[in-house]
Amino acid sequence: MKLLYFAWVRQKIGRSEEMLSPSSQIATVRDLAEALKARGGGYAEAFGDLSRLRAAVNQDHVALDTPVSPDDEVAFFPPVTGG
Amino acid sequence: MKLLYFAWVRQKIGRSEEMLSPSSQIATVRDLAEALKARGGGYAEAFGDLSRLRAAVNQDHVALDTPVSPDDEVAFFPPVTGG
Amino acid sequence: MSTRIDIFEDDFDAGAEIAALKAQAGGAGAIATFTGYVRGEANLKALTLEHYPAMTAREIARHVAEAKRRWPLLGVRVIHRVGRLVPGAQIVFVAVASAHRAAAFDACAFIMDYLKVHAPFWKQEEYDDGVRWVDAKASDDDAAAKWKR
Amino acid sequence: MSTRIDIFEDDFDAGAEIAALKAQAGGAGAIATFTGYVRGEANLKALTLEHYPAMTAREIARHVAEAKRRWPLLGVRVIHRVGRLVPGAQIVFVAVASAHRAAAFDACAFIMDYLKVHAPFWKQEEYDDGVRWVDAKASDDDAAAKWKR
Repeated sequence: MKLLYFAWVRQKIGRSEEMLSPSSQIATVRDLAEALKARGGGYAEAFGDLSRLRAAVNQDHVALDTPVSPDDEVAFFPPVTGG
Repeated sequence: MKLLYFAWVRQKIGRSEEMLSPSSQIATVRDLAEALKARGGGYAEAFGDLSRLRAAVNQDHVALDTPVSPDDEVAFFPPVTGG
Repeated sequence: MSTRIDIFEDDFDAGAEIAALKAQAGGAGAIATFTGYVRGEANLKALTLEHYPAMTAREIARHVAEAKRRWPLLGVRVIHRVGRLVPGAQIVFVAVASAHRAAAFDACAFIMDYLKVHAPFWKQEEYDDGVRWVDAKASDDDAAAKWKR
Repeated sequence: MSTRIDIFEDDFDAGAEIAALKAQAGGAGAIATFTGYVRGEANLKALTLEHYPAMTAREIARHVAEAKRRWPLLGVRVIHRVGRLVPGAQIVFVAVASAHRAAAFDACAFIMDYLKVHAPFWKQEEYDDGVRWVDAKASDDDAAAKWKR
Protein backbone atom coordinates (compact mmCIF):
# COMPACT_ATOMS: atom_id res chain seq x y z
CA MET A 1 0.00 0.00 0.00
CA LYS A 2 1.36 3.39 -0.98
CA LEU A 3 0.63 6.22 1.42
CA LEU A 4 0.81 9.89 0.45
CA TYR A 5 0.65 12.91 2.75
CA PHE A 6 0.04 16.53 1.76
CA ALA A 7 0.23 19.99 3.31
CA TRP A 8 0.38 20.03 7.12
CA VAL A 9 -0.23 16.28 7.30
CA ARG A 10 3.01 15.83 5.38
CA GLN A 11 4.77 18.37 7.59
CA LYS A 12 3.69 16.81 10.89
CA ILE A 13 4.64 13.33 9.72
CA GLY A 14 7.88 14.56 8.20
CA ARG A 15 7.59 12.69 4.92
CA SER A 16 5.47 12.91 1.78
CA GLU A 17 5.09 9.20 1.07
CA GLU A 18 5.84 5.73 2.33
CA MET A 19 5.08 2.11 1.55
CA LEU A 20 3.10 0.01 4.03
CA SER A 21 2.17 -3.68 4.28
CA PRO A 22 -1.10 -3.28 6.14
CA SER A 23 -2.14 -5.80 8.78
CA SER A 24 -5.26 -7.82 8.12
CA GLN A 25 -7.06 -5.70 10.77
CA ILE A 26 -7.00 -2.70 8.41
CA ALA A 27 -10.21 -2.89 6.40
CA THR A 28 -11.07 0.79 5.91
CA VAL A 29 -9.42 4.19 5.54
CA ARG A 30 -10.42 4.87 9.16
CA ASP A 31 -8.67 1.71 10.37
CA LEU A 32 -5.57 2.82 8.50
CA ALA A 33 -5.70 6.31 10.00
CA GLU A 34 -6.08 4.87 13.52
CA ALA A 35 -3.16 2.52 12.97
CA LEU A 36 -0.99 5.41 11.80
CA LYS A 37 -2.09 7.55 14.75
CA ALA A 38 -1.03 4.75 17.09
CA ARG A 39 2.57 5.19 15.91
CA GLY A 40 2.70 8.31 18.09
CA GLY A 41 4.89 11.40 17.50
CA GLY A 42 4.12 13.31 14.31
CA TYR A 43 1.65 10.63 13.26
CA ALA A 44 -0.37 11.11 16.45
CA GLU A 45 -0.42 14.86 15.77
CA ALA A 46 -1.41 14.48 12.12
CA PHE A 47 -4.17 11.95 12.82
CA GLY A 48 -5.23 13.34 16.21
CA ASP A 49 -8.49 14.80 14.89
CA LEU A 50 -9.81 12.83 11.95
CA SER A 51 -12.55 15.42 11.31
CA ARG A 52 -9.79 17.75 10.07
CA LEU A 53 -8.55 15.19 7.52
CA ARG A 54 -9.66 14.15 4.09
CA ALA A 55 -8.61 11.04 2.21
CA ALA A 56 -8.38 9.70 -1.31
CA VAL A 57 -8.06 6.11 -2.48
CA ASN A 58 -6.51 5.70 -5.90
CA GLN A 59 -6.92 9.45 -6.54
CA ASP A 60 -10.62 9.55 -5.68
CA HIS A 61 -11.96 11.46 -2.70
CA VAL A 62 -13.46 8.94 -0.27
CA ALA A 63 -15.21 8.77 3.09
CA LEU A 64 -13.35 7.28 6.06
CA ASP A 65 -15.42 4.11 5.91
CA THR A 66 -14.20 3.25 2.44
CA PRO A 67 -12.48 -0.16 2.20
CA VAL A 68 -8.78 -0.28 1.39
CA SER A 69 -6.71 -3.13 -0.03
CA PRO A 70 -2.94 -3.68 -0.06
CA ASP A 71 -2.37 -2.42 -3.62
CA ASP A 72 -4.21 0.85 -3.13
CA GLU A 73 -2.70 4.32 -3.16
CA VAL A 74 -4.10 6.09 -0.11
CA ALA A 75 -3.61 9.81 0.46
CA PHE A 76 -4.29 11.87 3.58
CA PHE A 77 -4.56 15.64 3.48
CA PRO A 78 -6.42 18.64 4.91
CA PRO A 79 -9.57 19.85 3.11
CA VAL A 80 -8.35 21.15 -0.24
CA THR A 81 -8.07 24.94 -0.49
CA GLY A 82 -8.30 25.02 -4.26
CA GLY A 83 -6.09 26.96 -6.61
CA MET B 1 -29.41 70.87 -37.81
CA LYS B 2 -26.92 68.15 -38.56
CA LEU B 3 -28.34 64.95 -40.03
CA LEU B 4 -26.51 61.64 -39.98
CA TYR B 5 -27.45 58.42 -41.78
CA PHE B 6 -26.11 54.94 -41.13
CA ALA B 7 -26.15 51.50 -42.75
CA TRP B 8 -28.85 51.01 -45.42
CA VAL B 9 -30.41 54.41 -44.60
CA ARG B 10 -27.11 55.98 -45.64
CA GLN B 11 -26.94 53.77 -48.73
CA LYS B 12 -30.46 54.55 -49.93
CA ILE B 13 -29.98 58.29 -49.40
CA GLY B 14 -26.53 58.21 -50.93
CA ARG B 15 -24.81 60.29 -48.29
CA SER B 16 -23.73 59.89 -44.67
CA GLU B 17 -24.48 63.40 -43.44
CA GLU B 18 -25.90 66.76 -44.38
CA MET B 19 -26.82 70.11 -42.83
CA LEU B 20 -30.44 71.25 -42.77
CA SER B 21 -32.22 74.45 -41.80
CA PRO B 22 -35.50 72.94 -40.67
CA SER B 23 -38.77 74.73 -41.39
CA SER B 24 -40.79 75.85 -38.40
CA GLN B 25 -43.26 73.00 -39.11
CA ILE B 26 -40.67 70.47 -37.96
CA ALA B 27 -41.25 69.99 -34.23
CA THR B 28 -40.37 66.31 -33.74
CA VAL B 29 -38.17 63.59 -35.14
CA ARG B 30 -41.25 62.22 -36.90
CA ASP B 31 -41.92 65.57 -38.59
CA LEU B 32 -38.32 65.61 -39.76
CA ALA B 33 -38.55 62.05 -41.14
CA GLU B 34 -41.75 62.88 -42.99
CA ALA B 35 -40.19 66.02 -44.48
CA LEU B 36 -37.19 64.00 -45.67
CA LYS B 37 -39.45 61.29 -47.10
CA ALA B 38 -41.29 63.97 -49.10
CA ARG B 39 -38.07 64.70 -50.98
CA GLY B 40 -38.71 61.49 -52.92
CA GLY B 41 -36.07 59.25 -54.54
CA GLY B 42 -33.69 57.59 -52.09
CA TYR B 43 -35.19 59.57 -49.22
CA ALA B 44 -38.65 58.17 -49.96
CA GLU B 45 -37.15 54.67 -49.93
CA ALA B 46 -35.19 55.21 -46.74
CA PHE B 47 -38.11 56.77 -44.85
CA GLY B 48 -40.87 54.71 -46.49
CA ASP B 49 -41.50 52.56 -43.41
CA LEU B 50 -40.72 54.44 -40.22
CA SER B 51 -41.23 51.28 -38.12
CA ARG B 52 -37.97 49.99 -39.62
CA LEU B 53 -36.03 53.09 -38.50
CA ARG B 54 -34.47 54.20 -35.28
CA ALA B 55 -33.31 57.68 -34.38
CA ALA B 56 -30.96 59.46 -32.03
CA VAL B 57 -30.89 63.11 -31.03
CA ASN B 58 -27.53 64.35 -29.84
CA GLN B 59 -26.28 60.75 -29.61
CA ASP B 60 -29.17 59.53 -27.47
CA HIS B 61 -31.67 56.96 -28.71
CA VAL B 62 -35.08 58.63 -28.90
CA ALA B 63 -38.68 57.90 -29.83
CA LEU B 64 -40.12 59.47 -32.99
CA ASP B 65 -42.19 61.94 -30.96
CA THR B 66 -39.12 63.54 -29.43
CA PRO B 67 -38.82 67.30 -30.11
CA VAL B 68 -35.95 68.53 -32.25
CA SER B 69 -34.42 72.00 -32.45
CA PRO B 70 -32.22 73.57 -35.14
CA ASP B 71 -28.90 72.99 -33.35
CA ASP B 72 -29.48 69.27 -32.73
CA GLU B 73 -27.55 66.41 -34.28
CA VAL B 74 -30.19 63.95 -35.51
CA ALA B 75 -29.27 60.47 -36.73
CA PHE B 76 -31.42 57.92 -38.57
CA PHE B 77 -30.47 54.29 -38.80
CA PRO B 78 -31.84 50.72 -38.76
CA PRO B 79 -32.12 48.91 -35.41
CA VAL B 80 -28.54 48.41 -34.24
CA THR B 81 -27.14 44.90 -34.76
CA GLY B 82 -24.49 45.24 -32.09
CA GLY B 83 -20.85 44.31 -32.41
CA MET C 1 -10.27 52.37 -11.62
CA SER C 2 -8.71 52.49 -15.05
CA THR C 3 -11.04 52.46 -18.05
CA ARG C 4 -9.88 52.39 -21.66
CA ILE C 5 -12.26 52.15 -24.58
CA ASP C 6 -11.19 52.10 -28.21
CA ILE C 7 -13.19 51.65 -31.38
CA PHE C 8 -10.91 51.38 -34.37
CA GLU C 9 -9.97 49.36 -37.44
CA ASP C 10 -6.68 48.03 -36.10
CA ASP C 11 -6.15 44.51 -34.89
CA PHE C 12 -5.11 44.05 -31.25
CA ASP C 13 -2.99 41.80 -29.06
CA ALA C 14 -5.13 40.26 -26.31
CA GLY C 15 -2.09 39.24 -24.27
CA ALA C 16 -0.61 42.75 -24.31
CA GLU C 17 -3.99 44.18 -23.32
CA ILE C 18 -4.30 41.79 -20.37
CA ALA C 19 -0.77 42.66 -19.22
CA ALA C 20 -1.45 46.41 -19.53
CA LEU C 21 -4.70 46.10 -17.59
CA LYS C 22 -2.96 44.10 -14.88
CA ALA C 23 -0.22 46.76 -14.63
CA GLN C 24 -2.84 49.48 -14.14
CA ALA C 25 -5.09 47.49 -11.79
CA GLY C 26 -2.42 46.71 -9.22
CA GLY C 27 -4.25 44.64 -6.62
CA ALA C 28 -6.30 42.64 -9.09
CA GLY C 29 -6.66 38.97 -8.25
CA ALA C 30 -8.77 38.27 -11.30
CA ILE C 31 -8.97 39.30 -14.93
CA ALA C 32 -11.78 37.91 -17.05
CA THR C 33 -11.63 38.51 -20.79
CA PHE C 34 -13.72 37.91 -23.81
CA THR C 35 -12.46 37.87 -27.38
CA GLY C 36 -14.98 37.70 -30.21
CA TYR C 37 -14.07 36.51 -33.70
CA VAL C 38 -15.79 36.72 -37.06
CA ARG C 39 -17.33 33.32 -37.66
CA GLY C 40 -17.01 31.98 -41.19
CA GLU C 41 -20.52 30.57 -41.43
CA ALA C 42 -22.26 29.76 -44.71
CA ASN C 43 -19.46 30.95 -47.00
CA LEU C 44 -19.25 34.39 -45.43
CA LYS C 45 -16.42 36.26 -47.13
CA ALA C 46 -16.28 39.26 -44.82
CA LEU C 47 -18.17 41.35 -42.33
CA THR C 48 -18.08 45.13 -42.51
CA LEU C 49 -18.91 47.07 -39.37
CA GLU C 50 -20.18 50.62 -39.45
CA HIS C 51 -20.76 52.69 -36.34
CA TYR C 52 -21.84 56.09 -35.07
CA PRO C 53 -18.54 57.13 -33.51
CA ALA C 54 -19.72 59.84 -31.10
CA MET C 55 -22.62 57.72 -29.92
CA THR C 56 -20.70 54.44 -29.75
CA ALA C 57 -18.02 55.89 -27.50
CA ARG C 58 -20.62 57.48 -25.21
CA GLU C 59 -22.80 54.41 -24.97
CA ILE C 60 -19.99 52.01 -24.25
CA ALA C 61 -18.62 54.39 -21.60
CA ARG C 62 -22.07 54.49 -20.04
CA HIS C 63 -22.32 50.70 -19.92
CA VAL C 64 -18.86 50.42 -18.41
CA ALA C 65 -19.87 53.00 -15.79
CA GLU C 66 -22.97 50.93 -15.01
CA ALA C 67 -20.78 47.83 -14.62
CA LYS C 68 -18.56 49.78 -12.19
CA ARG C 69 -21.67 50.71 -10.21
CA ARG C 70 -22.77 47.08 -9.95
CA TRP C 71 -19.46 45.36 -9.23
CA PRO C 72 -16.23 46.32 -7.41
CA LEU C 73 -13.97 46.64 -10.45
CA LEU C 74 -10.33 47.64 -10.67
CA GLY C 75 -10.04 48.16 -14.41
CA VAL C 76 -11.89 47.73 -17.69
CA ARG C 77 -10.53 47.52 -21.23
CA VAL C 78 -12.83 47.52 -24.26
CA ILE C 79 -11.74 47.27 -27.88
CA HIS C 80 -14.17 47.06 -30.75
CA ARG C 81 -13.05 46.89 -34.33
CA VAL C 82 -14.90 48.45 -37.24
CA GLY C 83 -14.38 48.24 -41.00
CA ARG C 84 -14.03 45.11 -43.10
CA LEU C 85 -13.13 41.95 -41.20
CA VAL C 86 -12.64 38.46 -42.62
CA PRO C 87 -13.65 35.19 -40.92
CA GLY C 88 -11.36 34.33 -38.05
CA ALA C 89 -10.48 37.97 -37.39
CA GLN C 90 -10.74 39.39 -33.90
CA ILE C 91 -13.68 41.76 -33.67
CA VAL C 92 -14.19 42.60 -29.99
CA PHE C 93 -12.24 42.37 -26.75
CA VAL C 94 -13.37 43.07 -23.21
CA ALA C 95 -11.16 42.59 -20.16
CA VAL C 96 -12.26 43.27 -16.60
CA ALA C 97 -10.02 43.31 -13.54
CA SER C 98 -11.33 42.85 -10.02
CA ALA C 99 -10.17 41.50 -6.69
CA HIS C 100 -12.30 38.39 -7.10
CA ARG C 101 -13.38 36.21 -9.98
CA ALA C 102 -17.18 36.45 -9.75
CA ALA C 103 -17.19 40.24 -10.23
CA ALA C 104 -14.72 39.99 -13.11
CA PHE C 105 -16.74 37.30 -14.91
CA ASP C 106 -20.13 38.94 -14.35
CA ALA C 107 -19.02 42.43 -15.36
CA CYS C 108 -17.26 41.10 -18.48
CA ALA C 109 -20.40 39.19 -19.56
CA PHE C 110 -22.55 42.23 -18.74
CA ILE C 111 -20.45 44.56 -20.89
CA MET C 112 -20.34 42.02 -23.72
CA ASP C 113 -24.11 41.50 -23.69
CA TYR C 114 -24.65 45.24 -24.00
CA LEU C 115 -22.03 45.60 -26.71
CA LYS C 116 -23.62 42.82 -28.76
CA VAL C 117 -27.11 44.32 -28.54
CA HIS C 118 -27.24 48.02 -27.82
CA ALA C 119 -23.99 49.45 -29.12
CA PRO C 120 -24.63 51.42 -32.33
CA PHE C 121 -22.92 49.08 -34.76
CA TRP C 122 -24.36 47.88 -38.04
CA LYS C 123 -23.01 44.82 -39.79
CA GLN C 124 -22.98 44.05 -43.45
CA GLU C 125 -22.24 40.49 -44.58
CA GLU C 126 -20.35 39.89 -47.80
CA TYR C 127 -20.85 36.72 -49.86
CA ASP C 128 -19.70 35.64 -53.30
CA ASP C 129 -23.02 36.78 -54.71
CA GLY C 130 -23.38 40.09 -52.91
CA VAL C 131 -23.82 41.82 -49.58
CA ARG C 132 -26.64 42.09 -47.07
CA TRP C 133 -27.23 44.08 -43.91
CA VAL C 134 -27.61 41.96 -40.77
CA ASP C 135 -30.89 42.27 -38.87
CA ALA C 136 -31.04 42.83 -35.12
CA LYS C 137 -31.33 39.52 -33.27
CA ALA C 138 -33.93 38.71 -30.61
CA SER C 139 -31.69 36.20 -28.77
CA ASP C 140 -29.15 38.91 -28.07
CA ASP C 141 -31.91 41.17 -26.79
CA ASP C 142 -32.78 38.41 -24.32
CA ALA C 143 -29.17 38.22 -23.17
CA ALA C 144 -29.08 41.95 -22.48
CA ALA C 145 -32.53 41.91 -20.84
CA LYS C 146 -31.42 39.48 -18.14
CA TRP C 147 -29.32 42.25 -16.55
CA LYS C 148 -32.29 44.59 -16.17
CA ARG C 149 -33.48 44.97 -12.61
CA MET D 1 -12.57 19.59 -29.25
CA SER D 2 -9.05 20.36 -28.12
CA THR D 3 -8.30 20.11 -24.41
CA ARG D 4 -4.96 20.97 -22.85
CA ILE D 5 -4.36 20.90 -19.12
CA ASP D 6 -1.02 21.70 -17.48
CA ILE D 7 -0.07 21.97 -13.85
CA PHE D 8 3.46 23.25 -13.48
CA GLU D 9 5.73 25.83 -11.88
CA ASP D 10 6.42 27.84 -15.03
CA ASP D 11 4.85 31.18 -15.79
CA PHE D 12 2.68 31.43 -18.90
CA ASP D 13 1.76 33.91 -21.64
CA ALA D 14 -2.02 34.42 -21.71
CA GLY D 15 -1.93 35.98 -25.17
CA ALA D 16 0.00 33.07 -26.67
CA GLU D 17 -2.41 30.64 -25.03
CA ILE D 18 -5.44 32.45 -26.47
CA ALA D 19 -3.86 32.46 -29.94
CA ALA D 20 -3.01 28.74 -29.71
CA LEU D 21 -6.53 27.87 -28.57
CA LYS D 22 -8.01 29.91 -31.41
CA ALA D 23 -5.76 28.12 -33.91
CA GLN D 24 -6.96 24.73 -32.67
CA ALA D 25 -10.64 25.70 -32.34
CA GLY D 26 -11.09 26.86 -35.89
CA GLY D 27 -14.71 27.98 -36.02
CA ALA D 28 -14.73 29.64 -32.62
CA GLY D 29 -16.61 32.92 -32.44
CA ALA D 30 -15.87 33.39 -28.76
CA ILE D 31 -13.03 32.83 -26.33
CA ALA D 32 -13.60 33.61 -22.67
CA THR D 33 -10.60 33.57 -20.38
CA PHE D 34 -9.83 33.94 -16.75
CA THR D 35 -6.43 34.77 -15.30
CA GLY D 36 -5.95 34.58 -11.54
CA TYR D 37 -3.16 36.43 -9.74
CA VAL D 38 -1.69 36.18 -6.24
CA ARG D 39 -3.17 39.07 -4.29
CA GLY D 40 -0.75 40.89 -2.02
CA GLU D 41 -3.11 41.27 0.91
CA ALA D 42 -1.99 41.97 4.48
CA ASN D 43 1.75 41.92 3.79
CA LEU D 44 1.69 38.52 2.17
CA LYS D 45 5.20 37.73 0.97
CA ALA D 46 4.44 34.63 -1.04
CA LEU D 47 2.02 31.79 -1.59
CA THR D 48 3.27 28.24 -2.00
CA LEU D 49 0.99 25.77 -3.72
CA GLU D 50 1.27 22.06 -3.18
CA HIS D 51 -0.79 19.53 -5.10
CA TYR D 52 -1.42 15.82 -5.56
CA PRO D 53 -0.28 15.54 -9.17
CA ALA D 54 -1.99 12.32 -10.24
CA MET D 55 -5.26 13.39 -8.64
CA THR D 56 -5.12 17.02 -9.76
CA ALA D 57 -4.71 16.10 -13.42
CA ARG D 58 -7.54 13.56 -13.23
CA GLU D 59 -9.94 15.84 -11.39
CA ILE D 60 -9.40 18.82 -13.66
CA ALA D 61 -9.83 16.60 -16.73
CA ARG D 62 -13.08 15.31 -15.23
CA HIS D 63 -14.38 18.84 -14.65
CA VAL D 64 -13.45 19.87 -18.16
CA ALA D 65 -15.27 16.80 -19.51
CA GLU D 66 -18.33 17.81 -17.47
CA ALA D 67 -18.14 21.32 -18.96
CA LYS D 68 -18.00 19.78 -22.46
CA ARG D 69 -21.11 17.77 -21.61
CA ARG D 70 -23.00 20.90 -20.50
CA TRP D 71 -21.98 23.35 -23.21
CA PRO D 72 -21.06 23.12 -26.90
CA LEU D 73 -17.34 23.84 -26.59
CA LEU D 74 -14.65 23.94 -29.25
CA GLY D 75 -11.58 24.02 -27.03
CA VAL D 76 -10.42 24.33 -23.43
CA ARG D 77 -7.04 25.35 -22.04
CA VAL D 78 -6.24 25.11 -18.34
CA ILE D 79 -2.97 26.11 -16.70
CA HIS D 80 -2.42 25.99 -12.97
CA ARG D 81 0.86 26.93 -11.39
CA VAL D 82 2.29 25.30 -8.28
CA GLY D 83 5.31 26.12 -6.13
CA ARG D 84 6.20 29.47 -4.59
CA LEU D 85 4.46 32.49 -6.13
CA VAL D 86 4.83 36.12 -5.08
CA PRO D 87 2.04 38.74 -5.06
CA GLY D 88 1.09 39.82 -8.57
CA ALA D 89 2.18 36.52 -10.10
CA GLN D 90 -0.15 34.64 -12.41
CA ILE D 91 -1.47 31.54 -10.70
CA VAL D 92 -4.24 30.13 -12.89
CA PHE D 93 -5.49 30.48 -16.46
CA VAL D 94 -8.59 29.05 -18.07
CA ALA D 95 -9.61 29.74 -21.67
CA VAL D 96 -12.71 28.33 -23.32
CA ALA D 97 -13.57 28.53 -27.01
CA SER D 98 -17.10 28.15 -28.32
CA ALA D 99 -19.21 29.30 -31.23
CA HIS D 100 -21.10 31.73 -28.99
CA ARG D 101 -20.27 33.87 -26.01
CA ALA D 102 -22.70 32.54 -23.38
CA ALA D 103 -21.29 28.99 -23.55
CA ALA D 104 -17.72 30.30 -23.42
CA PHE D 105 -18.40 32.52 -20.38
CA ASP D 106 -20.43 29.93 -18.48
CA ALA D 107 -18.03 27.06 -19.07
CA CYS D 108 -15.04 29.23 -18.12
CA ALA D 109 -16.71 30.30 -14.84
CA PHE D 110 -17.78 26.69 -14.20
CA ILE D 111 -14.25 25.34 -14.61
CA MET D 112 -12.81 28.16 -12.47
CA ASP D 113 -15.32 27.59 -9.65
CA TYR D 114 -14.37 23.93 -9.53
CA LEU D 115 -10.65 24.66 -9.70
CA LYS D 116 -10.91 27.12 -6.82
CA VAL D 117 -12.79 24.68 -4.59
CA HIS D 118 -12.35 21.04 -5.44
CA ALA D 119 -8.99 20.76 -7.14
CA PRO D 120 -6.49 19.14 -4.76
CA PHE D 121 -4.31 22.14 -4.10
CA TRP D 122 -3.12 23.32 -0.70
CA LYS D 123 -1.86 26.82 -0.16
CA GLN D 124 0.65 28.05 2.37
CA GLU D 125 0.93 31.77 3.01
CA GLU D 126 4.27 33.28 3.84
CA TYR D 127 4.61 36.43 5.98
CA ASP D 128 7.56 38.20 7.58
CA ASP D 129 6.85 36.36 10.82
CA GLY D 130 6.22 32.90 9.45
CA VAL D 131 3.98 30.72 7.37
CA ARG D 132 0.46 29.36 7.72
CA TRP D 133 -1.67 26.89 5.79
CA VAL D 134 -4.78 28.39 4.24
CA ASP D 135 -8.13 26.96 5.36
CA ALA D 136 -10.82 25.88 2.90
CA LYS D 137 -13.30 28.71 2.29
CA ALA D 138 -17.07 28.40 2.53
CA SER D 139 -17.75 31.15 -0.03
CA ASP D 140 -15.92 29.18 -2.71
CA ASP D 141 -17.94 26.10 -1.82
CA ASP D 142 -21.06 28.17 -2.46
CA ALA D 143 -19.73 29.21 -5.86
CA ALA D 144 -19.15 25.61 -6.86
CA ALA D 145 -22.50 24.46 -5.43
CA LYS D 146 -24.46 26.77 -7.74
CA TRP D 147 -23.57 24.50 -10.69
CA LYS D 148 -25.05 21.40 -9.04
CA ARG D 149 -28.28 20.26 -10.60
